Formats: sequence, structure tokens, C-alpha cells
Amino acid sequence: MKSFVRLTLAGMARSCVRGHRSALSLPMLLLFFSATLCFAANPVLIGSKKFTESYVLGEIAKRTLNETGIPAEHRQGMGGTIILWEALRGGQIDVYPEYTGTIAQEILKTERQLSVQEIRDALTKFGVGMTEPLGFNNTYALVMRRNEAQRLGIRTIGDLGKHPELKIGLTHEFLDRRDGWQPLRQRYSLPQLNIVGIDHALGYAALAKGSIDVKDAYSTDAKIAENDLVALADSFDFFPKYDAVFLFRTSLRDDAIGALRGVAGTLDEARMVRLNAEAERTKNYTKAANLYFQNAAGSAVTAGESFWQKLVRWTLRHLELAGFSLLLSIITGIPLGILASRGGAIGNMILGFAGVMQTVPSLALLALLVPLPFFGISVRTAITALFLYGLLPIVRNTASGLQDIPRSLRESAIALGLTPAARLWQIYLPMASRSILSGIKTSAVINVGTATLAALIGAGGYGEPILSGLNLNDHVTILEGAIPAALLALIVQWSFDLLDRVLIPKGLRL
Amino acid sequence: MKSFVRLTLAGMARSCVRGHRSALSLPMLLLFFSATLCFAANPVLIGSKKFTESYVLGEIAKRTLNETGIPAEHRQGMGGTIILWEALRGGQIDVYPEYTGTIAQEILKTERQLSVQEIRDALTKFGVGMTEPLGFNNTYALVMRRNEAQRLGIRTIGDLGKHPELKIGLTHEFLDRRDGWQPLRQRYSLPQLNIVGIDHALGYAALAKGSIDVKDAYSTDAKIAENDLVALADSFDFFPKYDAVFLFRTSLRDDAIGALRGVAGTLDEARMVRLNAEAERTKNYTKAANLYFQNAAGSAVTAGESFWQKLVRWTLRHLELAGFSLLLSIITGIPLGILASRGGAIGNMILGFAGVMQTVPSLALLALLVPLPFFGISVRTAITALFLYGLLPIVRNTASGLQDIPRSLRESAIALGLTPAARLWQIYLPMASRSILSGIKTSAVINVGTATLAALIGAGGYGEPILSGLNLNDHVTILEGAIPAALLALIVQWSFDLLDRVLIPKGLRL
Amino acid sequence: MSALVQLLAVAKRYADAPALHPTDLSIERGKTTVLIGPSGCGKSTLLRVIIGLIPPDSGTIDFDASQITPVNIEMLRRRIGYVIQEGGLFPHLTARANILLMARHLGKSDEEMHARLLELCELTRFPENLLARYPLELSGGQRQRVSLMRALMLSPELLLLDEPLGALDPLVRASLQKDLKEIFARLCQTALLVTHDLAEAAYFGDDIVLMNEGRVVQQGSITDLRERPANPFVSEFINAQRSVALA
Amino acid sequence: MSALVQLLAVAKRYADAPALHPTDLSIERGKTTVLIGPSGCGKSTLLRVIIGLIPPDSGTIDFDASQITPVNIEMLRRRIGYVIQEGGLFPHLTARANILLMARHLGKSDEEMHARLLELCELTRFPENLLARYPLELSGGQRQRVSLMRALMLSPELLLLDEPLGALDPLVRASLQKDLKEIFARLCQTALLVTHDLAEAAYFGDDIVLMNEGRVVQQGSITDLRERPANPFVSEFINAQRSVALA
Ligand SMILES: Nc1ncnc2c1ncn2[C@@H]1O[C@H](COP(=O)(O)OP(=O)(O)OP(=O)(O)O)[C@@H](O)[C@H]1O
Ligand SMILES: Nc1ncnc2c1ncn2[C@@H]1O[C@H](COP(=O)(O)OP(=O)(O)OP(=O)(O)O)[C@@H](O)[C@H]1O
Ligand SMILES: [Mg+2]
Ligand SMILES: [Mg+2]
Repeated sequence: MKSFVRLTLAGMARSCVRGHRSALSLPMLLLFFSATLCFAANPVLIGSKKFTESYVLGEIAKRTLNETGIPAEHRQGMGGTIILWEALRGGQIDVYPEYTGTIAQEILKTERQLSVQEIRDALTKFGVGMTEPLGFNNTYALVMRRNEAQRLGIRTIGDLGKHPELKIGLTHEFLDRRDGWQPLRQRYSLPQLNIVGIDHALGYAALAKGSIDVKDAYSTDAKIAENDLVALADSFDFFPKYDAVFLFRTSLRDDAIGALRGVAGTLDEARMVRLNAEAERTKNYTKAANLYFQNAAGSAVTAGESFWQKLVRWTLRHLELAGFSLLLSIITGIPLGILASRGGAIGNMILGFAGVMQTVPSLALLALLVPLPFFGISVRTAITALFLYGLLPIVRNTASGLQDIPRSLRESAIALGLTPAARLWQIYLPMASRSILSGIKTSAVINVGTATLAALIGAGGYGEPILSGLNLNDHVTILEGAIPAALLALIVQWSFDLLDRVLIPKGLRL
Repeated sequence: MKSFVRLTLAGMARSCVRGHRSALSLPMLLLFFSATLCFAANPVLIGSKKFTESYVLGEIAKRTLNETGIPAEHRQGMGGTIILWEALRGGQIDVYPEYTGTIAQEILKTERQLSVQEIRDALTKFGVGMTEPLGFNNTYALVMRRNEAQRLGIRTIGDLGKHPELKIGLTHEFLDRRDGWQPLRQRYSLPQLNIVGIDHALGYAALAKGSIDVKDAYSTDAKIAENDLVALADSFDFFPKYDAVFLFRTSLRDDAIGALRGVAGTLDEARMVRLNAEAERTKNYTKAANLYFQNAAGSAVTAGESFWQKLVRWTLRHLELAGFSLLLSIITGIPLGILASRGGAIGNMILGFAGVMQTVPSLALLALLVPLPFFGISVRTAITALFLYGLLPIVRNTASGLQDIPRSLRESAIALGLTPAARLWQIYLPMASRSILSGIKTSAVINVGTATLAALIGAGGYGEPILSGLNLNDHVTILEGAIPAALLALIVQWSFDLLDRVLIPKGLRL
Repeated sequence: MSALVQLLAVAKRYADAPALHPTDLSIERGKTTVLIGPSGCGKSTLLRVIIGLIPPDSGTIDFDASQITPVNIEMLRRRIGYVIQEGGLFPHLTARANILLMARHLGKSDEEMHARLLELCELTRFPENLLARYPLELSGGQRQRVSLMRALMLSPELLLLDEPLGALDPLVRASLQKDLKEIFARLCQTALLVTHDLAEAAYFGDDIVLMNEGRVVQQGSITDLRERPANPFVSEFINAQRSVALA
Repeated sequence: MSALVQLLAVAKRYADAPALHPTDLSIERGKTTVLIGPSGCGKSTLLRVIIGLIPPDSGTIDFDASQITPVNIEMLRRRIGYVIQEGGLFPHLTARANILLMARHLGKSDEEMHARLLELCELTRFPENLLARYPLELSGGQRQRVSLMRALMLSPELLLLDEPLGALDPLVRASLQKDLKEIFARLCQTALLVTHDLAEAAYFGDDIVLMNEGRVVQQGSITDLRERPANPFVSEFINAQRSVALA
């Protein structure tokens, strides 16, 4: 089961890394398009794409803003280019890291190489601004083992022409692309025939073993540093520029724009490679981002978002999800329960409906809501699903609690001349309070549990570390979410028990 | 969400097809290792691997047995070779389709080509028997467009040597295997350098477009017929034999063994290709298997398992899962609720425990149980998870129902001199019956819903069509499971309402 | 003075047997009508029909000259005080809250309520310090007095009292009888009282109604019943009560 | 004859006030002890302490010469019949099932139970055809008689009766009093009876115990109480009950 989830997420992550400049995959759209938050929107919202480097840049932007005293939140790994771009234009995020080449090709849809200024001008009409390049160019590169390259005296791609015996392993994507192997070979008049298609990840292993001598890579890939490889210079500027920049909404507060602009020109390729390597080694993007600030400022001022800060954030969000949906369940569940307590066709219909809601497993409930116009991938959807899910215990217990009130007391209330509303509020509901509260407690606990699934649609909460832990195959991270979730359930349980003392009238507890 | 699941399953299916002779993937082991059934074991249990041809052969075996009057069940797509083999040896299944080459290499772990008799002798000591080959050899093959092959006069692999200009696209697996491209090229002294690595599925498209001229394939791949390709003869018998056979436990009843032996020699390659194509086109393995019987017997006797038969099977299994777990929840939940009703530390602990169980979302609960020794991937695990999941509403409502009994009646029961047990059974429980039943109803409905997740660990029920529909991206199939599940919830709901009339004493309903 | 409540051919049957045969009865304004009769003869049923807890199968009931319907019953109930036989105190409310429930609902002022409460406590000899207790913390007689106070709280036009003093000791009972009778006379209170104590019936009853098996057997003063019994059952019933005068 | 039940310095207080000051009391074998006193004086509390529903704060209770402990109370309860003041009928059981509950539990034979049931119905003038009804379908007096039958069913050694006849009409009450007194005499039944009816107390009571504010004020025959009152309260209490003899 665990492996099942892990496999999936790992698979997604992989496919995202490989195609990160062009991928618009439906599942990712559905899954990781982060919440159009319906409440609390003060902080600057930073988005990132679903691969390591984008995460790290997002963290850097966040800490940069925080250090300027601007509150910022980072929605990690929301999806591919188009998702991020649409989110930025739609105002769901304010900032995200992008690459100039990607902007030209994917967003502005041009074949030409555009200058930074041309790009900036074109973006203005979308209400989007762009910083100067951050300092590194994450484009394609051909890489070799450093010692081999030195031994053979190969520094540029052109130098490969002198060594037709070298075995070249290329990813299929690179073999296929119109700016890939074929035109490159022509541009540099390379004689090589010794080409094999090989998976990107496997390629590094093959390179290390010596089964191949040259492979394609992204120029800031952490693996380059890890495997002591060297990227060959693209002396003819064959590969388009993929300079990293931050895109932001022009409506963003000026101090925030200023702070982001400050990052421009401070991150060269070597540094980015090191940050990426750190992120992949420690599985901690914040830590990697902190490296940037350490070297820049010369000292580590803060440790970024500490575990406790994250815990607080998850907890608040989890409470928000479970609490808000519970509130909805209560305020609709009790009236429905009152109706249901009268029995008859309406009562059966209400209980039937709530039952069917409980039957549709939480995942399916999310799946059914996501395609609907109002819902989509949002906190709204998560809360609605949780709300529907928590309905049954409240409805049913309200009904059974009311039906259990002795007839003599019901008649007393009627004979007194109380209006039906007063009877309900002052007599029936207090007398059924134990049963109703018991339903609410069940519902609360169910909601706390099911809310962990909300992270699947980017709604956050304890599900976030659980999913991210499954993704990184990191058990500690999983437990960082799972243990607090279980504790929260216990706390909810016990605090409701305390509430019993307040809400169940003393006369009923004698 | 839906896409999320679909992606995963599709991904799994793909990886299984590609590596079906050698794959032992942990997730598959965890996921599709079918249930060690703890109840009802009369029928012959047939397993199959997770790819089309194996499914179809499993269906053929099943119908063959059924037509001989032997009850048989088919557990589809349990996993890879090792899983099926271990399941057969462990007695969890009685029969499964296998290939001689796979038996030699993966199971008997020999490099040599073994004769059918040698294999059979070797298997005997494991208590496993083998039929004669069914009639087709599903090995590697090189395939070409039929017209091109005819135009160039290419019939055998050796003929390729005369046309070095042909572009050859090979899967990476085939490029890497020790019985793959390199030795083949040497064996047939092929001059070709024009080799590209290409994904298996994409390769067919490339072949159709003419981007490549030759590719590797399994000799019974449905795509061969679909794309009007021709497999080149392996005149040097380079590829090992992968003759399809049925493996069975030698303890299997004789008539069943006889029936299976009857299939031997009746399925040639062309026929198998057609069945596979039918299965992939209609997404219905039973229908494909029926084709075999039509041609063999000259007429379609039965239509295999009709939708209604399947519905009955799913329903029974779903009822078994939900019913059995509900029963467990009731017989542990009520005593726990009684304890909890006394309050104090024990009461809090019990409610806390049941609450934590509810908090751990159903999937995670399955994930936590699967690694434990006693559980693993089995119906047991599903039932245990459902049982734990259904506990809270019963425990809590039992407790609150008991606490709501008026003091004067509790004292009457004590003063009468009834023993504590008699008080409980004759007075307290009947008086709390409305509340307890309301908890049981909530629990039942939750269980019916959550039981659909049990299909993830192969435990069957309505989750089976839902998952399989998600896999095949076939909405009708999804609904075939989703609608009955919702209906079942309603029926459960309403039949419990009827039960109320029996179980809630009349004196309490006045 | 006309009748405050007028029953015309009111009948009620439960599943298996009639509890009330068609019955005519008028409750005169300003008088105390006492309902007596053997256990199970339909006294409580009659009261429950009047206050609309159970709908009569047939017949009509007029209150203050207008017919009681499901529409106006809600408002009429506020003009009626009812002491249910079982007490019917709400367990989740203290004695005080039980008594003040309806007054609070109608938005009476605190001083007014407090003054009336003290008056009632004195009348029923109910210790004020017990007002904060819940019904489960009171003795049977104390509960009965709380019920009575609840019914009297709003000075209703009509009082329906179903054995309101049954669980009281002779001391409290005697003085309560005296006080109630005085108050009833002073305020011209209309009341329908069910009792099993013939002495009590005689003491209160301007008009005594003797029922048996769902029918009114005889209506009149205690002297009428004693000296001009309608049938042997009446004499038997009237003479049954053992006097405290000992041999 | 020695005492069947012997209370020694038994006291009980609730949160805010003592309900029972240290009290000595002996209930003689074969006699009917009658407990009287104002509402809230602790009569029900005394009964509930004896049958072990509430543990006394101090003091000991002996039953049949052995001290009552939490261990033996369970078995002792089967030798005691108790009519609770509120009735305490189980709403989910019919009148018949309520009465037979304990007998069934002890595995009595059907004939034996049926015979006893008929006997009891006759004694209490309870119509047999109502036995199949649930408590909610009975009148107040009918319920009280069902409670009484339940307590008498097993012919217990000790009967604790908390106002068992309060809701009964004079007719039934008078004949029931007569029959009960005869039976008690014939069977040498030990009984502790709480009542508010002094006539009833005098009729039954070999021994009358008058309580006030949690203390026994005087114990003796009705003549003792009437003619040799321990203090003014006794005379006041004894003379309070209005006689049926009218002005
Ligand atoms: N659970 C309780 N908590 C606090 N006080 C209580 C509780 N139960 C009874 N009391 C008080 O104890 C006193 C004695 O009560 P008890 O029921 O014994 O009176 P009683 O003599 O039976 O009166 P009655 O004739 O009205 O039934 C009363 O003042 C009552 O209010
Ligand atoms: N819900 C019911 N279903 C069936 N029969 C009922 C129901 N309620 C009352 N009865 C019967 O109707 C008859 C009249 O009952 P009612 O309560 O009016 O008697 P009552 O005169 O108040 O008697 P008591 O003096 O004992 O209180 C009784 O025989 C009773 O058993
Ligand atoms: Mg009555
Ligand atoms: Mg009492």
C-alpha cells in the first residue's frame, strides 16, 4: 500500500523532472494545482514547479521576502509551466521561478530566441513582471567524466569531433527534440555513430561505469557535481538560453518586487548545482535554500522554516480543514437530524443521503467533486468532501437522541405552551445533548483522519509531510505528519470530553 | 483524483507488460498478491500475471474447468513470475499459465535451454505439474511492416543482413539483455548500425510512420496483427522457447488436471494474437477467452461470466467484507462501549484508541497492516482494517446510550437483585438499543463504503470493477461498481431501519 | 357565570379499549371541579384531551366560548396550568429553571419572576435553598411541589391538577390545601383537580365529578353524592375511605 | 423475635446537606414498620440505604444478623422486595414481563409463575387483560399496582414499600390495604412501609416511626404518638390530616 503510493508519486516526480519545461499533464493539473485559497490571503504566495531546482528557488524567494519583513508562503511543486503561469495570471500565486527559454517557447510561443528585454515587454501586457536573470542558465548540456575530458583535452562540444570513438548515451527526449541531437550534430559536424538511447537516470550510472562516455543533461543538474562530471562548453550557442528569473504579478507590493530583484545576478551555475545537490542529499529544500543565504551573507542568520514552524503551519491548516468542515457538518447535520427524528419518508431520505455520502470513500468523493465547476482543485473541495463525510454520525445521533426522550417529558413541554422552537432549543436538544455530542465527536475524529487525504489536492495539513515523505521515501517525514495527526485525534477526543462537562447539562449527569 | 489512480494503475500495467518474464517488483508483490483466502476454498483457484495474455489464458482455464463441471475462480493479474510461483507452491492458487523459458530461467535458474520433459521432471519435486505446451511460443521476435517485408523479400532475421539501410528501433530491455540485440547480431552476423533505442509502445507508432523499419516484440503481441506486421523467422533458434503451458499443483483433483491437459496443443500463435487483440480491443478478457471456445467448439455455448454473474460475485464478496468486519466491530465494539460507559481512565483509553483507529485514513490503515506477519496482502487485512475502522461509532454510541438511561430505572434494576450480567442484557442494553443500533448503522454504512478500497489489496468486492475501470479508463465499468456500492449502502440503511422494528423494544417506540 | 370549558360528546379510545366514552362536561368559571374515580377510569385521559396532548376521537371542546382547534391550542395552553401525574420535570433544568421556564420564554421581568417565585415557595412550603437543585436531587414530595409551582407560576386562567398533592405528607398537604382553597376563592380561580382523597375532594369541591370506566357516573356536591347516590357504585366508592378515627 | 434488619448509627449526607443523621432503627421480624414524616425528611433515603442503592457514609446495617457488605448485598436483594417511589417500571417490558423478570431470571417454572401472577392480580384488583400492555399504556394507578406486584412476586422476606398506594383510588386502596394486612399477618411478613396517609399508617403499623429532618423523632404505636408525643412536632403532624368527616 505504502509502496503503491510511493511508486505513484515517485513516478510523477520523475516524469515532471524529465519534462519540466513543457509538461502539462492532466493528472498533475488535477493533483498539484494548488488551492485557490478561499480564506487568509495576506502573505505573498510563491509557487514552484514540481522539480528540485524550482522548489529551492521558491524557498529562496520566500526567505528573501521574509527577511525583508514581508510575510510569504511557498506552495511547493504545483505542477508544470502552464499550471504555474495560469495560476500567476489568475492571481492564485504572486511569484514563481521560471526560465527565459521556457517563457519564449511555452508561454509566448515563439521560435525565435528573445532577449530579456523583449520577453519583459511581452509579459507586461499580461500584468506580469520579470526580474533580471538570477545568474545561471539551466539549459541542455553534454557532460563527460572530468578525468576523461581532461585526459582527452575535450572542453567544448566541438572537441568531440576529434574523438569519434566516444560512446554517446542520449535520452529519448533529447534524441527527438527539434533542438536536440540531430541539429546539434549538424551544427558541430560531429561524426559520432556510436549513439545509444538510454534513460536519464540510468545514463549517469552508465557514465560512471564507463559504458558510455558522453550524455545529455541539464546544466545545473545536481548529478553533475555528485558524479564529478564536466559540462562541455556550447561555443556556438547552439542551445537556447534558459536563464532563471522570477516572474511576479505587477500588482505585487513594491517592496516585495524590490526584494526579489535583489536576488538577480547572485546565483551562478556552480552555486545552483551545489544547492540542488544539497536538496537532493538532505531531502530538505529549506536547508538547501539556506545555503544560498549563508554564502551570500557570510553567516546563517535563521535556519529558515524550522520543523516546529512547519508543524504549526500544518496544524493550523489541518485544524482549519477539519474544524471548518466539522462546523458545516454540525450546522447542517443537527437540523437534518431533527427532521429525520420525525421519521417518515423525509427522515428516510435524509438518512439515506447522508449514508450514501459516507459510502463513497473519501478519495472518490474528492474525485467526484474535482470536475465540478465551483469546486475544482481547492480547499473548498476538501472542506466540502470532509463536510459531507462527517454528516452521517451527527444526523443519525441527533435523530436517535431526540427519539429517546421520554414521552412524559415531551408532553410536559407541549402542555406548558412553549412554542415548537422553544421546545426544541430549551428542552429537546439539551436532553438529547449527550447523543448529539457523541455524534459530533465521532464526526470530528473522522474528519481529522480524512483531512490527511486533502493534501492530495494540495490543500495542505498533516497530509503534506505524509505525502512528501512517501514521495522522498523518507520515513521520518511521514511520521512528522502521521504522529501529529494521531495526537490531534486524541486531543480532539479529549477536549470534546471536556466540552461534555459544559454542554451536557449537569442535571443529566447525576 | 481519478486520473491519479488511473495513472498509477496504467503505470503498473505497463511496467508489468514490459518486464513480464522477470519482474519481481515490490509494489506489485504488496499490491496484487492475491488473498490467502481464509474462508470458502472449494473452487479451483486460477492465478494469472498482470498482462493481457496471462489474463486471457487464465479465463480459458477457468471456462475449461467450468465446462467440465468443476467450479473455478480466477484471480486476475496477481503479479509477476515469483509471486505466482510462490502462490502456487504455497497453495494460495492451484493453477496458472506460465512459459517454458521463464520456468527455466526464473524458477529453475538455469542458463541452458531445457526440454519440456526436463522441466517437468524438475518441477515434480516442488509438487507442481505442467501440461504439454498449449501450442504457441511467446518469445522475442523482430517484426516489420508486412508490405515492406514482402517488397524486400525478407522472411527470416538472417535476411536483414542484405538490407543494412533498414532502421532498427529496439527497446532498452532488449538492447540490454544477455539474450538480446548484441548476441543476436553476432549470431546472424548483421551489419546494421542504424539502431535507435525507443520505448516499446512508441516503437509501434514509429514503425507505422516509417521512422523505423524493424523493431523487437513478443511474438504473440496483439499489436502485430493490429498493425499488419510480420514476425521474422528465427531460423537459427536464437531466441529461447517460451512455450505457454499451465502449471498446476499435483495435488489438484484429477479431473481438473485432465481438463487442463485438454487445452494443450489447441492454441497456435495466430490464434493467440487474435485473442490478445480481442482482449485489448474490448477490454474484456472473458469475451476474448470465449473466442477460443467458439472456434474450438464451433459455436458459442455460454457467454462466459455475464455482467449479472459478476455482479452477484462482487456483491457476495462485498457483503462478506463489510458484513464480517461489521460483525467483528459489533462483537468487540459493544463490550468496549459498555466499559467506556463507566467513564474513568479506561473509558477514555478505549474511546481514544477507537478514535485513533478512525483517524488513520483507511488507506494508511491498510498500509500499516500489510507489513505485519499475520496480515500481509489478504482478505484478513481488509477485514481487520474495516473492523478497526467501524469500531468508533459503535463504541461511542453504546457508551452514550447506556449513560442516558434514567437513574431511577438503573436503581430499579439493581434493587430487584438482578445479577450485573442480567441487568446488562435484560435492562440496560435493550433500553440503549436505539442508540446502539444507530451506531451500528453508521458503522455499517462506513464499512460498505470503505470496503471498496479493499480491492486495492485484491480482496475483491465492488472495488474490483471500480479499480479495473479506472485502469482501463472505462467509465461504464467504474459505474458497474460505484452504483451497486451506493445502492448497497441504501439497502443496508433501510434494512437496518426495518431491524429497528424488531430490535428496539415496542415499549420504547410508543 | 358561563362555563370556561365545555366538553361535548368527547370520546377517546386506545387500540384495544375505549378510555373515554362520549362525555359531556362543563367546568364553571371561578369554581373548583374535582374529578374522582377508580384507577384507570379515564381521569388523566380527560385532562390530556382538554389540554390537547391527545386528540379526541370525536366531540368538541370549547374554551372560553371558542372551540379548541390545533391552530389555537398553542396559545390557549398558555392560559392553562397543568400538573402532570408523573411530575414531568425536566431533568436538565434546576427546580428554579423548571418553574421559570415559561415565564422566561414570555420575557417576564426578573423582579416580577423573583417575587412570584418567593410567593409560591411560601405557599408550597418549599425550602428556597432547594431551588438550585436538579429534579434528581429532590425527594418525591419536593418534586411534586416544584411541578405545582410551575403550573401556578403564570397565574393561569384554568388549572388542571392531576393528583397534585399525592406524594405530600399530611402536614404540608393540610396547609397547602387550606392556602390553595383561599387563593382559589380570592382569585376566582377555575380549577379541575384529580384526587384520590375524598376528604380533599370534599374540601375543595364546589362540584365533584365521579367517573367510572370512562363515563361520568354522577356530578354534584359531596352531599349529593353521599345522600343521593345515582347507583350503588357511588355509595360504595364514597364510603370506601378509611377514616383516621380509630376503633 | 429478633430484628430482621438492624441499623446502627447509619448516616448519609449529600453534597450540601445531611439527608440522614446517625440513625438507629430495628425492623422486627413479622411486623409492619411504618415510616412517616414530612416530605424530604429522609424516608426514601433510609430505604435506599437499606437496599444498598446508596452506601451510607457511616454506620452499619445488619440483615438477618449478618452485616450487609458490597459482597453479599447482591444475594440479599433477592430476599427483599422494593417498590420504588417513582414506580421504576422498565419501559421496554410489558407489565407481565416487568413482574416476572426476576422469577424468570431465577428459573421458576411457568405454572408456578402463572399461578402467582393470577393471585397477585386478584389481590391488587389489576385487570388481567392489561398485563400485555407496556408501562406507557397504563394509568398512574395501574402502574403503581404493577410495581407492587413486581415487589411481591417472589414472596420476599422483607418488603420495602415507598408510598405503594399513593396513586390509588379509595376503593382499590381500601380493599388492598385490607388484603395486604391479612396476608402480612398470615405470612408473618416483615415490611417497612412509607406512607403519607396517617389512617393507613395506623391501620398497618404495629410500629410507627416518625422522622423529621433526617432524624427519628419518635417510635411507637399510633396511640403512643397521639397520646404521648415526644415533642410538639409530633402532635402537630399527627393532627394535621383532615378527616373525611365534614363540617
Ligand atoms: N441526589 C441528591 N442530592 C442532593 N440531595 C438529595 C439527593 N437526593 C435526595 N436529596 C435530599 O435529601 C433529602 C431527603 O430526601 P428523601 O428522598 O429521602 O426524602 P423523603 O423523606 O423520601 O421525602 P418525600 O416524602 O418527599 O418522598 C431531601 O431534602 C432531598 O432534597
Ligand atoms: N397509550 C395508551 N394505550 C392504551 N391504553 C391506554 C393508554 N393510556 C392509557 N390507557 C388506558 O386508558 C385507561 C384510562 O387511563 P387514565 O390514565 O386516564 O386513567 P386514570 O383515571 O388517570 O387512572 P389513575 O387514577 O390510575 O391515574 C386505563 O385503563 C389505561 O390503561
Ligand atoms: Mg391518572
Ligand atoms: Mg420519598
